[in-house]
Amino acid sequence: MGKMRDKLKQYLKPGYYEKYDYHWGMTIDLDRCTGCEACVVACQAENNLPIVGEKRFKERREIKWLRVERYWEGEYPNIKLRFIPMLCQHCDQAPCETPCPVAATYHNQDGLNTQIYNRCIGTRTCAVYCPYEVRYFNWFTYKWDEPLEQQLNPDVTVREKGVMEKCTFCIQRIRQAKDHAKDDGRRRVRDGEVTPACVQSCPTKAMVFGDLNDPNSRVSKMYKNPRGYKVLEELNTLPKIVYLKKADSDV
Amino acid sequence: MSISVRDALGTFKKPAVISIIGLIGFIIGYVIDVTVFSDASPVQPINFSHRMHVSKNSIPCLHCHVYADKTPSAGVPGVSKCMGCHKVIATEHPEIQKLATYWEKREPIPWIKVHDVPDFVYFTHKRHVLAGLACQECHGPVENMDRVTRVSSLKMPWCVDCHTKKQVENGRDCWTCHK
Amino acid sequence: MNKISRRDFLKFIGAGSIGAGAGLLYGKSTKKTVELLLPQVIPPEDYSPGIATWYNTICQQCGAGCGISVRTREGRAKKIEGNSNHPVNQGRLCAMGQAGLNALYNPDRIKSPLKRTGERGNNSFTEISWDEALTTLGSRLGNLKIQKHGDSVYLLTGGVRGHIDKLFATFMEAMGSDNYFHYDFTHPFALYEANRIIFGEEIIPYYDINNANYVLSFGADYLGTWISPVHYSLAYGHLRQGRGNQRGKCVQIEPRMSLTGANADEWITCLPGTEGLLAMGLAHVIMNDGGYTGSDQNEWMQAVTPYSPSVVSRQTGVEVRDITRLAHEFMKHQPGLAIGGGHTEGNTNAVASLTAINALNYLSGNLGKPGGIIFNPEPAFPNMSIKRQANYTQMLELITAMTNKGVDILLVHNTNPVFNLPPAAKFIEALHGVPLLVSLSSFMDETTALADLVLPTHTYLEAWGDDIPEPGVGFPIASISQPVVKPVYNTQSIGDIILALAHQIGGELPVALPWTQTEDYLKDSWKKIYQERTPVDATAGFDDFWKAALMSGVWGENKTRPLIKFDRLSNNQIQKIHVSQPSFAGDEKDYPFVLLPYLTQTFYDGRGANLPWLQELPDPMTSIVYSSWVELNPKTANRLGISEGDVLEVQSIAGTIRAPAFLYPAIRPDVIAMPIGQGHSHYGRYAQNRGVNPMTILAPEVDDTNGALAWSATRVRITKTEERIRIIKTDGVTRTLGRQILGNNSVHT
Amino acid sequence: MSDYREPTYAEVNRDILRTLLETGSRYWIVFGITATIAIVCFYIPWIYQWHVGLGASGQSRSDVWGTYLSNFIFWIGLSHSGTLLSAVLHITRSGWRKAIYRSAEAMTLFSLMTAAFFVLIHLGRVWFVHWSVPVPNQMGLWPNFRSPLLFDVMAITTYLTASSIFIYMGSVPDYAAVRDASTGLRRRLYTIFSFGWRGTAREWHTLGWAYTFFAVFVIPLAVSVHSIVSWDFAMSLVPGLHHTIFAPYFVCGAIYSGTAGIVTVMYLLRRCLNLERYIREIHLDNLGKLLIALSLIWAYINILELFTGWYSGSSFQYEALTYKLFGYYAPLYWEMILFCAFIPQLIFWKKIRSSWNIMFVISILINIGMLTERFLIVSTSLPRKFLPNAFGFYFPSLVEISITIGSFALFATLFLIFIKWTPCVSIYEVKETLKPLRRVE
Repeated sequence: MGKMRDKLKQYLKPGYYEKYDYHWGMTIDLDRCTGCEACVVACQAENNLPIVGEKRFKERREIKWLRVERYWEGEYPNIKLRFIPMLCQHCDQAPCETPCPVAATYHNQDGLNTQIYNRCIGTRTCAVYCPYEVRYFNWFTYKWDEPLEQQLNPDVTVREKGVMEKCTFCIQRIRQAKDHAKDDGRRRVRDGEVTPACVQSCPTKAMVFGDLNDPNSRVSKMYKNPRGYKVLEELNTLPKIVYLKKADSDV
Repeated sequence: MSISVRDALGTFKKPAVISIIGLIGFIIGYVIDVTVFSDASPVQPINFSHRMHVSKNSIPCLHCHVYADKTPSAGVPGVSKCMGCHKVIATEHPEIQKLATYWEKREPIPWIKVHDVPDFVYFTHKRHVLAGLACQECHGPVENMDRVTRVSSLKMPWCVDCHTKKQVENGRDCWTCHK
Repeated sequence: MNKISRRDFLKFIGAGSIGAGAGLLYGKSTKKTVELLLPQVIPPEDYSPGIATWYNTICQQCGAGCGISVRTREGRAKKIEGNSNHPVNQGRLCAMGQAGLNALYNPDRIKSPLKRTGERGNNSFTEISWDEALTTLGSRLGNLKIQKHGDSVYLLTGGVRGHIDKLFATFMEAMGSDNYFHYDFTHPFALYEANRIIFGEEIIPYYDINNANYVLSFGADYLGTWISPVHYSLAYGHLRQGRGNQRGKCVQIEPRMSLTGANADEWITCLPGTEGLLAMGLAHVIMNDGGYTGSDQNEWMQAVTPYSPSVVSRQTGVEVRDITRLAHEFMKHQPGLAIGGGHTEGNTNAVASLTAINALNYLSGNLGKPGGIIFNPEPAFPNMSIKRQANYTQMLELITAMTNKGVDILLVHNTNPVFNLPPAAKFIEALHGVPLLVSLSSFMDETTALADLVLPTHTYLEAWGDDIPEPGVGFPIASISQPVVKPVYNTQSIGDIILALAHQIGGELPVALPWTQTEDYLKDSWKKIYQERTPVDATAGFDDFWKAALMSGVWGENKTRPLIKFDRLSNNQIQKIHVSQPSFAGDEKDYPFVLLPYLTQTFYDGRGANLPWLQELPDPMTSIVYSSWVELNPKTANRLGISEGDVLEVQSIAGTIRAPAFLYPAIRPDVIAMPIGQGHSHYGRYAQNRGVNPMTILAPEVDDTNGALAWSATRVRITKTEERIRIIKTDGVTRTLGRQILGNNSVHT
Repeated sequence: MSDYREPTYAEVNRDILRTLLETGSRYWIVFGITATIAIVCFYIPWIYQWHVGLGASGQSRSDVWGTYLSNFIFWIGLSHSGTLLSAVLHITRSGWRKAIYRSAEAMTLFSLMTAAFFVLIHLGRVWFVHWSVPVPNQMGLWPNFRSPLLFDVMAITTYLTASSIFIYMGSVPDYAAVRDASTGLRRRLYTIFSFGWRGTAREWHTLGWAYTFFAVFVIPLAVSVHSIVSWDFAMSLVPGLHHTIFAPYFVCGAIYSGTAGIVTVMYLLRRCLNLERYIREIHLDNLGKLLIALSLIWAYINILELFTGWYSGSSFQYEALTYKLFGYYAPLYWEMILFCAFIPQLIFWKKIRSSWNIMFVISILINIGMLTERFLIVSTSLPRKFLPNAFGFYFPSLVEISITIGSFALFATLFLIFIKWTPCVSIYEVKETLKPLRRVE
């Protein structure tokens, strides 16, 4: 019985909170974000997102791991348009992880919500369960018109039809940084050494990425910003992306 | 007429035997294919002998596969590297003359890949070499091979087995090897 | 069944062998296909398999001149990122810049030199060799040169800058022709002219949004398309959250909300073309409330007298209350900036408007200080490109010359006048008078499709070049563009083509251009910078200097901004400041709406339309992809019984186009807007036959002062047609429905 | 036709075995049609979809589940009729079940098979479906035991196995009867099927005991299967699906549609196979009463769903309901309410309850309503979840519609094969209901 109880405890409090090295997180400052969508292209370039074509857009089958949502507020002439970049929140209590029958999506030791493409059998349950709707399904096997395939990132798989895919926080870059750290004989990756493609490209520096286990990392400090909030926090999915809400002008 | 089940089953004896023989044939056929017609040891464009180079002439692996401890890929030596020695050594040998032809035409040698992992696998030689793994642990006794033969399955269970045995840090996390 | 009969035995054998055969086949089918390991014949030094190499170069997707780092693996470009050494974009990059890979690896690039075979415009070409192409062109040019008809050679390029521009100029000079122009639709002619009027020089100063407390923008979409969006975005981010508790305020005044308008704290609409009047109204308030106490107070008082808030309010449609408030806020929150662009630049009174807006900066004393307007020091090498920019009126002169058979050879490089000039200019018709049209382009755009000879050029990622960003960043810098990959197709760099032509033609040309490779030419040119601009005690030789410049991608002397003070304006200048009402083509009764064509940050002026990533990038304001649309206010739409997707006929005095309606909540009810960029008839599979080009219905209105095209000065009427299509967009519902998505302070409606 | 006399034992054998042994051209025509539709409308579109990818369906980014899943639930629901009804009525010793339970159980089996097909059709990479089966391997890879979908796989396979055994076991004496009435190859086959059944007292005793055991075993299984299926939805956070009521709702709906399905099948069997003497008014009457009860429960749960949605005050839940009631698919919703809640109330009238034709129509309407219900679950909730910007819309594609139609043909084909394989009315149990041996005058 004691053993069972230990197992249960272990299950209720998974290790990635303190046991392992990293707990990757991100903040997005909506006061800086202009909705220019540079991040969207950066993501597409880095992660081999397919060029799906007009027809697929019409069918709403586009694949954009990171999309910018827009919301109008008010009516003309007192009208505002607000942008919010929406990407996988890497929830610590991810609703998408429980229902996958083959465990193709799970939390890894870095606190990332990961998707193993070649384990996926395409039940699409994760996409149904995801409240942020950031999981994208490969309805077809997409082709790149020659020679566009030459720009494909060799560090990222090209997904085939029937597979779910989503933001990985550019895990290939994390891997690269860890590799460099090991080469230098360091145990840990330095703050700022890993930047996902979207964060790297952001023209207003609205996004900050880093390790939440490190109290001195930039992202940990941004996490404490009083403007911070999490989208759909009431669902208790514990998303790891903190948005900093748009500030009021003090003029 | 009898209502004996055994009698009734007797009617279907022959079809059953035929199916079983067919099944056995299938298995034999498959086994023959993977053993006799195995792709583990393809015939290369040049009859290069690792035994000759490594065992007889004591050239270390990293001398030719220069990238193995630096990059994910071990790297095949460029034709220039081969010619570095073979401008003077064994130039009369027919295989070396093949090499010389490639060099004169400035063409790469179309070596056939023996060890290949699928595109969705991230494998880095660097980390394995730097972790102190001998080349032979995965590639087998290449130094004794005239023609390189794959000795490991390079399938996932084989990888996971070793990672488990050696207690590799995060060695069983999917994203350690998949991309 | 104790005995096996012969028949049965055969059956068993048969079953066994069929099974074995199937097993063999199955085994075969599970095997991987043979993969080859192809070694390098001679491995290059900077190459290691599986490791990325980064090359710093310059982005040339628009004129901002950002520095980029291109990640290459095994000799292929994989990703473009901003070069963090480069002061313009500091490591960041916009969507268009990142999509440069699509240009490099575009499947519809011109793959080898082409010669026209059929009628012009039939799109029938045959491939020819480079030798043939260069000989053909070289001999034609040479003949003209011998006949002393060199001045009948015209060269039209896009906004080429740096030493490639100089190369063109030297070439044309040696040819004996001074007909070397740039045509870039997005070039801010009016801004340069207005700045010349106020500052006395045709420049764009450094707008220090970084340190400003108040940014009053009259239509300038500085976060999207205006001049240097990445740099201004960086500054915007800093202005918002980079300075502790001090958060700058942004106000945007424009008839249609742009991306900048969406991000501004306040978005105010005025009647199209009246931004300058509004600026004068603000100036009036500032003067009357004693906000300006300079020595030329009286002259200013005089200049602003006719623009009392009540008058301006009537002219612009902005309430008096707002005018006074804006003026007070602007004066109170210094340093502040008043900038103008976008549609303000597309009206008949554009130069006057922008002058008036500039005057606000003058009145608030923001010239030459941080957070205001900082003047750029002398650049490392002179930028002659601005002088060569041909505006609409100058283009008309060129077209007249073409019609009158004054042009024997027209060389076109990186510009697409067929697409970017209104049909009223009759460019295509004028081409009949040109015996030889040569296109030096990477893509089969509309102009190239009409060419007689096509010499495909490298994209900027394959070619050598250099650049001085314009506008500067407040201190002198220059950057080098280097090839990051081997040429994908049988193309040549524009520099090499020009140099080859020079040698082909002979005469004094090889003397003026003795180089055979652009790289050598560039190196020699940069030696000058090295000699003149680097400190004398520099121990490193030129080669090290060159290498260092290539490595970092940018060369700069120092990183502090010298503050150049600005003298007062002359009374004469002040008196000239006067903004008149804009005029529009078309009668208001027949054509009730003003058409605002606008640049998008995805296609810019249409040059990005062939890049699939940009076609697939949802428009930031509407989320529409792959098409054109007409934006109109929901109220207007309601009145006319139009709903989203209804195909509208947009008619001006110059023509008619059809595009689906999109209800855009942030646009004045009396204007409609259309994005520029789609509607290509050529330009590759991604751009072709998609949407419409609003340029085709623009009336040839020009600016009163400088004769540039007034591209926002056309009135139109819209008629609903029977047709209806579904607009392709990614947005579902664009209201929060009371959900707490944007944080708790979001306004619920 | 009009002979409603109570049959004799010999007549029972004759009448029922006739349906098995004599095959007219009408059967072949019907079989040919259904089989053709099944191939053309079901398998060919599926192969096409397999080839191009799931994009062949109408599902999209905002609505990743579509008719494949709703049809799956529908067919699983239909399967609840049989086994459950047969088992419950068996252990409650309701004698009237005996003429209908065999076909009801067959319905269970074949709708389960059809449902299983829909699971496969639904998958993006069906060629890897075996990964959802817990097989130990060296990679240390197991299926995810927390997944309701894995529960599904297990529940359905268990249920399929149990109900196959259940139906087979009950048929053994009848197989013996077929064996005794036939010759040649068929006789040999049925000798094997009937396991050499001889009809000794010990055999009857064992059969009776085992049958009751399985009946008890199958009831909780059936309840759990549809509860588990409902968790596929209820365990998500999606407003409109995240209900605790979902499990009983699904079970009740399942039995409801299953019972209606039995009425339909019964009607057809009676008409086409001339079984008027065996399938009688009492069956119709009892099933009618059952339908009323179920429709009331079903309606109650629906009201409850509306009430909790309204009472929750949660914006998400409330809006999901509003969309369901008044959105694009509102006509379908009201159609469902009409067919499943109001029309069945007509059965209260004895006259309607005893009219074969009217009951046939009502039973079909109920199943149309239930098909709609399942469709609405996916098509109104999933496209409108939490972020309005990601709201979408779902409409099935031609492939999906075709496969839906084809699935009915597939079911019919399987059923037609079954008729020729197993006596569709239990011979020995019907005999039990007759008066003890009497002489034919």
